[in-house]
Amino acid sequence: MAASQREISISEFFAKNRHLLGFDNPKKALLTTIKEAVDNSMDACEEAGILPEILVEIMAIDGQDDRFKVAIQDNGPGIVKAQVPNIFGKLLYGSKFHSRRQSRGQQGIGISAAGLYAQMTTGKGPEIISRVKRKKAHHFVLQMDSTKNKPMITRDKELADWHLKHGTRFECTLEATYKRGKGSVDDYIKQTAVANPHASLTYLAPGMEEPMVYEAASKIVPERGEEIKPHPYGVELGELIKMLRQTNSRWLSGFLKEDFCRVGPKVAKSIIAEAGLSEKSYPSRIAREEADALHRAIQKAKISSPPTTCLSPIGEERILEGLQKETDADFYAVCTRPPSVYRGNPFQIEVGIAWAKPGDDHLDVDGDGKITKIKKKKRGTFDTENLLGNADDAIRILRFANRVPLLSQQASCGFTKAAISTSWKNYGLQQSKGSLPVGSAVILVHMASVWVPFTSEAKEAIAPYDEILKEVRLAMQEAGRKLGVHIRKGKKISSEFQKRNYIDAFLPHVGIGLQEILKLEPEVREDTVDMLRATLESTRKI
Amino acid sequence: MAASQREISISEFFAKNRHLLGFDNPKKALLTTIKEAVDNSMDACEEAGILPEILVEIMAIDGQDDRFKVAIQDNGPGIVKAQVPNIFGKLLYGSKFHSRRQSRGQQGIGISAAGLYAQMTTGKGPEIISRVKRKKAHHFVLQMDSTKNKPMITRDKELADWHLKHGTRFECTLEATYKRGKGSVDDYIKQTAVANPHASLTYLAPGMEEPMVYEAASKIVPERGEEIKPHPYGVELGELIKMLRQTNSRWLSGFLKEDFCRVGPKVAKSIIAEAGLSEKSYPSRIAREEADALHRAIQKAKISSPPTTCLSPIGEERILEGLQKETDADFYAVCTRPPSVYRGNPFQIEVGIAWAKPGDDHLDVDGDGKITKIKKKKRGTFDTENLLGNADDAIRILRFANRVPLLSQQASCGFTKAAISTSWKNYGLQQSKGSLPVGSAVILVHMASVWVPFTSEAKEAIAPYDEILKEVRLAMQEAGRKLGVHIRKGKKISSEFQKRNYIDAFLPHVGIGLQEILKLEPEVREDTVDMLRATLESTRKI
Amino acid sequence: MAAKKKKKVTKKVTKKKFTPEKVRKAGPSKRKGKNDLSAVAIESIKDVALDVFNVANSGELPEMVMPQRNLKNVTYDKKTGYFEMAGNMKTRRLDVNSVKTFAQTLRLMSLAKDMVADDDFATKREAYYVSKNWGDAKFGEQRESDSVLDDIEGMFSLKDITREILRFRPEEHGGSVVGALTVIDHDPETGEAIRSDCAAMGSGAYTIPSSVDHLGFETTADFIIAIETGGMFQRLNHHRYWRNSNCILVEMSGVPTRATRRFTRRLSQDLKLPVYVFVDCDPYGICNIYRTLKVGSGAAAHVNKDFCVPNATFMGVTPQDIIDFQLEDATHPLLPVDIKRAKDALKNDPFFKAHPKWVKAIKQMLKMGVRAEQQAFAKWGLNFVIEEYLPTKIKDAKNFLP
Amino acid sequence: MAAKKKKKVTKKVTKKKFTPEKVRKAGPSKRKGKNDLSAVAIESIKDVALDVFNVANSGELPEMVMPQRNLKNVTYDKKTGYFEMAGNMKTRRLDVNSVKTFAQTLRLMSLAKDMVADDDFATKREAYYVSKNWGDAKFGEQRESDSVLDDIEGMFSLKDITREILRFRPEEHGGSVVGALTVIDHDPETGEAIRSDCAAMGSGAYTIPSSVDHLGFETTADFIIAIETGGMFQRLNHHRYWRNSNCILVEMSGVPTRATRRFTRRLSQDLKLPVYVFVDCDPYGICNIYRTLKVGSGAAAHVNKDFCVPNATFMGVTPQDIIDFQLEDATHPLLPVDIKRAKDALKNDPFFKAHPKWVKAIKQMLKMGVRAEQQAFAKWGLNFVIEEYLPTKIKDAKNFLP
Repeated sequence: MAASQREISISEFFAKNRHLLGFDNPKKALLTTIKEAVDNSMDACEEAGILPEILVEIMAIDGQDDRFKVAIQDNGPGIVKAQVPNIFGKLLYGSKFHSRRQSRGQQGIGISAAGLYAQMTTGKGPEIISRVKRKKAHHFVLQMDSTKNKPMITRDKELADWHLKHGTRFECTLEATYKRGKGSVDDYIKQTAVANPHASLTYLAPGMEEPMVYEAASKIVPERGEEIKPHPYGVELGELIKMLRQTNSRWLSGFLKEDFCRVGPKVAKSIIAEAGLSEKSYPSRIAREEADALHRAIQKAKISSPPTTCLSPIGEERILEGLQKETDADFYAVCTRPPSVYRGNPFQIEVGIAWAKPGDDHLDVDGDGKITKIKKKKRGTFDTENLLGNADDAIRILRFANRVPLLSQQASCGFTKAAISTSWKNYGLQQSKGSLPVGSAVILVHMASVWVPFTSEAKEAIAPYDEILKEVRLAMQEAGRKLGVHIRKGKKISSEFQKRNYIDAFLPHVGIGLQEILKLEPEVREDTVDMLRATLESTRKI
Repeated sequence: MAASQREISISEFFAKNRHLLGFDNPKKALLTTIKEAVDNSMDACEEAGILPEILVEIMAIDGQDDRFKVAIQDNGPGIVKAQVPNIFGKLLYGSKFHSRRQSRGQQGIGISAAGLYAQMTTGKGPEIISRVKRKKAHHFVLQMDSTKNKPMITRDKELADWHLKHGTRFECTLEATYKRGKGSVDDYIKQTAVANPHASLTYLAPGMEEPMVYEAASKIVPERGEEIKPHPYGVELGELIKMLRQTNSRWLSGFLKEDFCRVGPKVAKSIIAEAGLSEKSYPSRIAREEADALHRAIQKAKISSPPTTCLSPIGEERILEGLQKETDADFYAVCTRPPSVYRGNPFQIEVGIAWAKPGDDHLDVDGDGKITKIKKKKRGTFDTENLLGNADDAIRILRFANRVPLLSQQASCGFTKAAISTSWKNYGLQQSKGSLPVGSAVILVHMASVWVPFTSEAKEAIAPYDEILKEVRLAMQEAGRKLGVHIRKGKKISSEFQKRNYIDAFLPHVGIGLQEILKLEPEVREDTVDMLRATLESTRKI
Repeated sequence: MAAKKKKKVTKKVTKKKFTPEKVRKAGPSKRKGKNDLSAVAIESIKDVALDVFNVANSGELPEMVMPQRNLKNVTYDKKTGYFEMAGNMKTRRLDVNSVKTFAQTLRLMSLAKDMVADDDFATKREAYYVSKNWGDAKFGEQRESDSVLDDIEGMFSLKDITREILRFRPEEHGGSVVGALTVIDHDPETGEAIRSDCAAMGSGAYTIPSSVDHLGFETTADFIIAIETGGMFQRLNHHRYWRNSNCILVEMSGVPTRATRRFTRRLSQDLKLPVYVFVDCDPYGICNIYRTLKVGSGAAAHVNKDFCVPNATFMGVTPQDIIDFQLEDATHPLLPVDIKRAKDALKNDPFFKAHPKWVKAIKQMLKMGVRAEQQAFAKWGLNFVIEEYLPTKIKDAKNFLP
Repeated sequence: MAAKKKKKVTKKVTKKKFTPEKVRKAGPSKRKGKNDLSAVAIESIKDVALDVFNVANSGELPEMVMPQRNLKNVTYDKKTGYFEMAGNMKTRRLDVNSVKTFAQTLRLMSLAKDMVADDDFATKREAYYVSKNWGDAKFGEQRESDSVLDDIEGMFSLKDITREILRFRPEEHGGSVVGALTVIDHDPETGEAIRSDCAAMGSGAYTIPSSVDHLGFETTADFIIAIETGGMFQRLNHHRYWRNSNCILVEMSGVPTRATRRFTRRLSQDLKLPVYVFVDCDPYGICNIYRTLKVGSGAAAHVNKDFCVPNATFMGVTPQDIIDFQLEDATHPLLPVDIKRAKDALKNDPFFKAHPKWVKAIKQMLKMGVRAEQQAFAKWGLNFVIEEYLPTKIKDAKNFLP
């Protein structure tokens, strides 16, 4: 029996459990592949301070309707030749896992898993062309050895010329299904454009006559969040022991100050005192029981929140731009919350709301308080074209984590739970208990964090940590209040318009009644009615 | 940038994503730890042909209400000294991942993850005592190096004496919450007893005055499923290419016959012909395009189902024993389906139903067709004690995969989906559209398979593959039909009982009416009523 | 004496010429006398019970036979003029499902026998309460006892015994009557004749009793108007419309009760007066009120023969009236229940199906999609109906809808 | 002549001794004559309109003032004997919310003025239809016009002008009357007197007209019984209960209409007869029917003075009767709506709160948790109510519930 025990490669594991990575079925596999590649492209561009220009292509393959070729190309900095095979051909390989820094990718699994899936289903490994500035482009074709979790290079060729000065192109052929509608690649591209108004996206899919182009609305590359040290509150005992063993600090107080953020001399002193230890202890000699005491002391200490420099929220202005660019609403409200912390990880929540008045008309008030009715322009109906639903549908929630849209598992997502537990009735929307509010509107929720707690490796939903739910609710409430003011004002105008019509309709009948009873002359009646109208309107101002 | 790219250890990955492994919160962590250990113990006993006797202990720790010590001990074959550290201290290490054989554990992650979680939260690594027959027991204390995914042995001591001749004891101290009720450890132990009537379980938890003992109801160790070769239908193109490269067969036809199950010379020949290849091709020289053709040819070929010798269903008799032992129902129906296949993996579905008549009474029909009312014995109320719910509650589903109870994620589980999409109304149960049926009953579903497709690494729910859903539905229908016959018969008896009462109540009034109108003597009236009663009852036989 | 008084009053105020020959008279109904029928009723009840008794004692299961009561069990022939029973029977055999109803039927038959013998009566509600002393066999709701009463009525209708003879009365309010009519009743205790002059009710009216076959009539009127609503009846009475146009007004208050139908039938038949029906222009007014008055109903198929007024004609309000009298903006849209009722009539009602004019009129209403009430004429002035509508219509009475 | 006839009939059949002195007479109501009131009504309507006109032309917003109509705006004093208006007013000021109602009020006032001038009338339904010619100002539903009519009535009640004077009539059926009573009406056209002998209605009954102040009465009766249901009324009438116990029977058919209340009040006051009320033992019978008959209602606070019968007393059915006459198994459980009604009465109704005996009786009913109908006595035989219940109760009339 002992003889059969052996080590299992991570790629074997994920090949067998590919639903864990979002490759449950051919439709989702297509989306996941494109998503992972676009995420990487965006991250690469932003890290290099380049405004992303990204091309996404889905190509049908003649005679094979269950296979597609996809290509994702960016104008990023490119990847040095030696790293290409590992980045694209080895699972759990990447730059982002160990860094406490906000980025789209974080595990180093996604793009290699896409290549692995492609190879598993069609036998063909991924192709990569990448070019670093002032160097030649290289063209790789990889084949992955899943037993060893290692890439094999089947082609490695320098290209004499490539049309981009720098950038990367990833291509693979996979078993896939291409469909439009909610949760589709179309939807993903559209939502990505909303949350990334600084990016230009060009998208071509089967059935399109020409590519769909999402122009950038902003020319500012989002600031890159700084890398931070761990915050003491987020470190568990086991991790603390590991850090004690690996630290370069000689003394316990130095360890606390140097290896964590937000720990100054005073805080370090109080923690060590609380733990009953000495400041001059050697970290590597702290026993387990002592570490335990230290860990408990940390929880009791008052330590300020982690620095927010590591976070790069989209920002209220950019969210507004994104929503305005991609929706045709009557009102927009946004809110970026101050950063907060869960399990020692700083995060920041942003919410945007786009709301359209129900009905086809719009009432306009001029300077004199005169109200006129204006016909609204017609909206499109294709639902990836038009993010706003009908006035009697549940409101759509666009969920983003580090600017990446989350397209599935809406019901189990913390964002959805927060939206359901917010009292939208207070803000003028209809809502039944336990449901999303109803209206022709869309709610954008974005979480920026150095570590986003997804509920599964497929990165589809946010785990409902209390701290996160609370922040999402607060943001929704803040944006909701602005919306509420607007809706109430709209209702007031519309009711005033109706009331003035009312007066015009019924005042003449007051005149007729008086005329009949008092046998008035028609002119007397008219005068009386005019007098009354003047008196009445003088009492009503908006 | 390239410099920061580096490899990520699997244990680092899972430490950061521990919710993927079922350690989302302290309550679940406790359950997952015990579950993984019990699963391993059961597997070990059965592999060695031993009737499992398993002890599970949860111990409170004085003064620390957020930590518990747990111990799981079995009478299995024990583990040879050299393997202990890797099995318990290294993630993705095990005997079961690569074998196509039915077992509880499959990934080689669970028990090491439990140790890792314990160490992360309390700093203490796991302790293991194991003894192989005719050898001394060894006592290990491990500490895990998550950066390298390697165990460090902090204690390794031979024990002079141990009270078991062979067996293994696993102990760890972890941050945990102990609660009773649905989804608790209590529930898990109870359900494990239902699905494993051959195992003796002794369970002691805080607050219990003495251990709860589930005696074995059967003395037969379940037959161990044989290991099988892959079935051609379940092999994807990528895997096929890998197999072609690694095979020992010299010829393509040999490769097909030797490396797969269910491929004889005729089938191999037809596949190769369909692919347009030669039987004498060297497997390692098959090009990607040729492999693709071969893969397509396999899908078109008619190949019989994989052998079922690899599967070890519980069996209808044992399911009945288990249900009868642990529920107090009025009717039981079981069904073990013939084996089936999904993605080349053979699997087998079993369903058991325990049903209790609503109400406190029971009607009994004797040989003469006489019906009498019998008071039923009272049921317990504590819901881990009593698996049957109230007559107006949704029916509980007990889900098992390779005899292991699945306690969470019921809603997203394929078993639940299959139960919801079965028309229970046909079988006499109430059911609203899109819901589970209603009744004082429990439905047991067991899937035996060489590879169970869980929706997440925490092994909580079965992925809803069409083939699996279909088999579950068929099994439910078969058991449901038996239940339906019983319920309908019960309803008939109860309606007949009511009808006879009816006759007794109203026939005298027919007599009174006749007496009043016709001025009958009382005796004449009585005679007429008696005559009528006799005539009426003679027309009614059950 | 009262007749004299009436004559005097009428003479004095009528603007028409009046000749004594114009007085029409009718005695009590020609149907078998109440006493004869009472004896028949008691015998019939005994017969049914005896049959049950004999069958029971022969070791068989006894049965009761009664006509089916629904629109499918009636036929309509313009010549006969009412819904005739087609003869489909239902048989209630004593078994476990019927034993309760069977017992209740016998016990209510026993009650009927006693009431007939004592010349007493019970309302349907009282019959329900009488059962409260029956122990298990008591009725839980009046709906149940009403249904058994309907069965009993059906069963005995085969022997020409009506519910009235069996002494069960509905709770319902009888219709009201005013106009050139004297009703001759008798005091139930003394037997003395009582003359009620329906032209001398002031602002009140004569209320039709629940049983009318014993009444006699005298009239000088030319026709009868049967009116749906109390409001319209009040208006015509207040303005003494019956005097000026020499007619009798009958208020139906919705679907006319059996007594109102029988009363109107007797006026129409025994006094040979035409009956004009004036109801709302909606499917309820046409398909329920008018149809039931004229030809009876499916549910009462067994008694239609005497309880309907075959020579009634439909004065209005017709769909065409809505157009002719410009009532469009005083209409209401047809509700789904109205539309269903009208479509049912076109599809299933033998009466309407037999009259192409009705089919046309109902289709017209469906097409217009609206209904109009009698009161809608008030739009043109409160007394437009008296001054314009009724005179215009009655001038053309031969063209009323059949 | 009719009076002579009546006397003769009565004389012949009554079993009691009869002395001519016992005949009580009453002429038309002592309230101001109809013609006087009509003139007042027209002036009042003009006054309200003129006030609106003047205020409007002075650049202010005109108002109308009317009493609040609800139970909170009434007071009850045993001595006065009815719900008096407490004097809370509501002011309807012309603004955007009230402009439609304001216009409709004026237009309906104009209609009333015309009807008073022409001595015509309109049912509430007709008033609703009249509005169909008003364009935008027309009523969408009768509920709306009824509400405006109620406001107009309230407004003019301050000047002692009732709805009847304003010539608006409800659609409702008037109550029925039989017994030792002659009603003296007059022909609206000729003015000639019409005598209706309520002992000579055969199996029918005299219907109370919608306006009763012009009626005169003659009676030999000793008391009046006001009865809730038509079924019970029919039974007592059929058995000539009124003759044998020398009384007048009034059928209320549920909550009595204003005309029935006024009619009974006039009998009670002008002829000095006690009134015994016989209704179902349930919160509706007690808290709605009886309370409204005796002291009026909150909604009609402005007219209660004349439209109630303060000296009425409650004969039954009382909760104690259920026990005394063993009706327990002929009861039905109180429904939630019954319980709410009874509790409301105990909490909010000034009448019941003023009478400890009533508080006790209602609490007893709530505790028993059941209600009983008048018909429940049928359990003991159809005529138990005549032979046992009524004689037993009336013997002890001084102890009736107040």
